[in-house]
Amino acid sequence: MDVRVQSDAFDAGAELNAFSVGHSAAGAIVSFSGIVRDRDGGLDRMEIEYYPGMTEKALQAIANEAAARWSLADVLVIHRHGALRVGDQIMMVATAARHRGDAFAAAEFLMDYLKSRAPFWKKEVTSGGAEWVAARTEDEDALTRW
Amino acid sequence: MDVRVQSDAFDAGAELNAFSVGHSAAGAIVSFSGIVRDRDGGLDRMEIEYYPGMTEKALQAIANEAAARWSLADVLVIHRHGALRVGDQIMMVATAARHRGDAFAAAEFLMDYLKSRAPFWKKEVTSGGAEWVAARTEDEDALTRW
Amino acid sequence: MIDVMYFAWVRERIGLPREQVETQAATVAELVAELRTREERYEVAFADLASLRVAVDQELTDFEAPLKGAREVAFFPPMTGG
Amino acid sequence: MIDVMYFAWVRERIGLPREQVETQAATVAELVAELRTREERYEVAFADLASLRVAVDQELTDFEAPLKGAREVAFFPPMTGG
Repeated sequence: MDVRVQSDAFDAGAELNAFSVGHSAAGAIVSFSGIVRDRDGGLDRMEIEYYPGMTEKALQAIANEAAARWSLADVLVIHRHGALRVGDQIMMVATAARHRGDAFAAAEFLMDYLKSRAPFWKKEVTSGGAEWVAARTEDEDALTRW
Repeated sequence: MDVRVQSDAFDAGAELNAFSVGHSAAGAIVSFSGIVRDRDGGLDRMEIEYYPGMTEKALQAIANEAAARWSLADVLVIHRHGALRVGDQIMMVATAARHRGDAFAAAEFLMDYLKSRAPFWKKEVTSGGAEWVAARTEDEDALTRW
Repeated sequence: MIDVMYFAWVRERIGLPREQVETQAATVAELVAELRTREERYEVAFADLASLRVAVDQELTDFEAPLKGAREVAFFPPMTGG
Repeated sequence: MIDVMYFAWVRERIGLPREQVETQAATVAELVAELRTREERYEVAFADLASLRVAVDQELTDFEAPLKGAREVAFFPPMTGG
């Protein structure tokens, strides 16, 4: 189980390959990666604030909970903080399991909890100014299914 | 939309990165990759048979159906045939969407249909002999949710 | 004249991947009935239709499908891709 | 003495990321009430508690949480990770 909070860029493909190696007993690998989305061409950068100490603990707790709920061979969580540009990787999660259903469910669970329970705050900076991204009701509602 | 049936090995990480590039309008990328699973250490190789012509058409139809059902920016399907060893990549799917729910649902849909509706047949060769993998009732049942 | 194809263990039991068959069968089921009378290996391969799937002209269908105009019929076990 | 931390727009409204606060508050809600009486920027930041989240010693909790023994309290808007 590998949980990382970092300002450095990472290579999602290289991470996926490194994660997959050694999981020949698992067979099913699911990954999610989030990329900074262009806001109709107006986004200059995204700034991600976090809570050093609490953020790492929260991600680890979410990963532990996923491992307790599903039969997983491994879990990977990487989330960046700091300033990001359009097209940059923000974060990724990956799950390895014997059965694809477990790998998919655990990855969705990780994403749902990470969205609304991990201490990260996004600010979008455009030529018109800066604005904190508001939490979406759908993201909070998504937690009720677990 | 990219659908490939090939005997050559592929690099899942490199495919994921190539797929992700240019999807800054999408933001959410989900991938599934399947790896040849060891059968308690006894698997010598897996042989995958397919139906040239029909297999490509079936995969394309499944990808089209996913694109019709969910709001997707792109779909990737790669499936190998021929002889594979433990740890080899068998196949992968990837989906790009604006919202992660669409990307996850479409990837699961692709996998469910690919498992039971794409003309591939797996044979496991061990020191004790060769055996065709039986279709699993759970895989057929999984289709009813869509 | 129709191309008949066999995959996976159907191919192994019958002993060849494809053959051309001269038939007047109106449906897949009628074609299967004809093939079963040929030799024991066909009888064995088609013993349990519930464990077989069929495609006509590369489209998955069922044993009641008509063969009028069909060029290619394929028999195989349930798929196990992914 | 307790470390009080602010994140995102709470930090921006109050104008600092953390401060040490001398308090006898028994709960988070009591601490908030004390802070609101300090200056207008606190009043503004804490105007709508429904739009705020709170962590005590790096665990997400609610405004009724007791502060006995707590070393660190953090206020922030709903998280927007992922």
